[in-house]
Amino acid sequence: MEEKKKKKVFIDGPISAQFIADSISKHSSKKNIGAHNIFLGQIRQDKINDEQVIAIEYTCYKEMAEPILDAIREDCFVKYPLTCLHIYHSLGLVNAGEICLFVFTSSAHRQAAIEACSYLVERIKKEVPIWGKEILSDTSSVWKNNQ
Amino acid sequence: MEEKKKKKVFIDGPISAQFIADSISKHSSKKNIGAHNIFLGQIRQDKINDEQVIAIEYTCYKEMAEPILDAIREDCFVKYPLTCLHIYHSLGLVNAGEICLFVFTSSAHRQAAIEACSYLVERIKKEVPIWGKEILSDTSSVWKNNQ
Amino acid sequence: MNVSNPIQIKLVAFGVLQEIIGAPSIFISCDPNLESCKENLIKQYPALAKQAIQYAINHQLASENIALTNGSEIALLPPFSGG
Amino acid sequence: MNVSNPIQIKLVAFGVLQEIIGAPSIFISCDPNLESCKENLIKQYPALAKQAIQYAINHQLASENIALTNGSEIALLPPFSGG
Repeated sequence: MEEKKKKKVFIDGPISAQFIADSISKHSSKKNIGAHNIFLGQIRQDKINDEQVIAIEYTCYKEMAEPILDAIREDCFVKYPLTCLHIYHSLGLVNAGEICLFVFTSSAHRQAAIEACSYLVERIKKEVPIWGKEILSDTSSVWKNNQ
Repeated sequence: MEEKKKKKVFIDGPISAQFIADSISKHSSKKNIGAHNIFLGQIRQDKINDEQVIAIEYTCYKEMAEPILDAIREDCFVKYPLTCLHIYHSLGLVNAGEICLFVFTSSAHRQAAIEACSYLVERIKKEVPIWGKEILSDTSSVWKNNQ
Repeated sequence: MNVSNPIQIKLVAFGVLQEIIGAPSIFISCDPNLESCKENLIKQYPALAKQAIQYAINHQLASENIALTNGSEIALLPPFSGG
Repeated sequence: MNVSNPIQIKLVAFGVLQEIIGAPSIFISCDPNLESCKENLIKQYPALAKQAIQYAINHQLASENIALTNGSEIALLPPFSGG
């Protein structure tokens, strides 16, 4: 139940591999877990108008995003038998090659963790008011468009 | 193409969070990656005959497992547009709460990484000659049975 | 008689819509319902007409015309692009 | 005339089957085909009869009777339980 409480999601800048490792380590004491699934979003160095994306700058409407994230989390616990779930999203600048999204689900058996993780990723991308501005190598910028 | 070559899979003992972090970090230079998916198997402290599972001891038929893993990897690259994939499995003793399986897929867009990762997990569990002996708290043991 | 007294609302805007409005938030006067407010905004910022916009009232998506009260927070949200 | 000269093969066994055989690998003599070899094994280790076993010849799963040659490696594989 404690897992369902409001939790910190937004992280200033990129999500480090060390942060992910620490998050994994914390679960070694939960001995009813048999499977973890992790999704990581990494900034791609796409080409736009012949210029390379060198970073994405993320902003969000926090007052609206947080209750939506809480609702997504609640729905996910109802839908899947999870031990715990964690969602982290960057705000501010994240360079190409760095991690901007970290979704982490754990369950006794693999199916729940695997399905819950992509369920969360889809809902986060679709429903959470976050915007990415792609910063190009010529310092111009383009608002990102999720397909 | 280099990714498709024979790679080290088997790791003595548990897979550490630090090993996973290092593996993630190595991908920050691959700037065509937009999504990573990671599956981790963790040893559950199940109860069997009123005794707790305190560890699993893994053995494998390496000469047969390695070509099968190569074939699974090949098939996966044919089936999904991946940037790279990595499979690590423990041999020997892994205690409850520790990680014994690490499957890591990366692609430009999320669908390929997500689908390829569970494709790999299913095939590894079903096709690779690996056996787990569950060590119980009274020092007896039970050969594990994948459902 | 659809005469109503104008109210004062807080408008917040994000992404490309913030660039069009020229500020993260402004206070505006409008009639106390969402449709009138939208019309006013488009009159004042014609570039909004070409944009895909979702509206939120007090942090809740508003998919139809709803009543606004003094001090409501209206958010102009371009398509989300998190992740 | 289905008389054939016995050959020498290497038998490897894993998991619970290794416990039944009593060793990771042994050398045995048998007729040069998988079915005869299986029959011999079950005669020698009756506990094998109750086990789910897959056979591999020279690291390849063998789902039907196949010919064996001198020095073949036959593996007795209990159900896999990796991951």
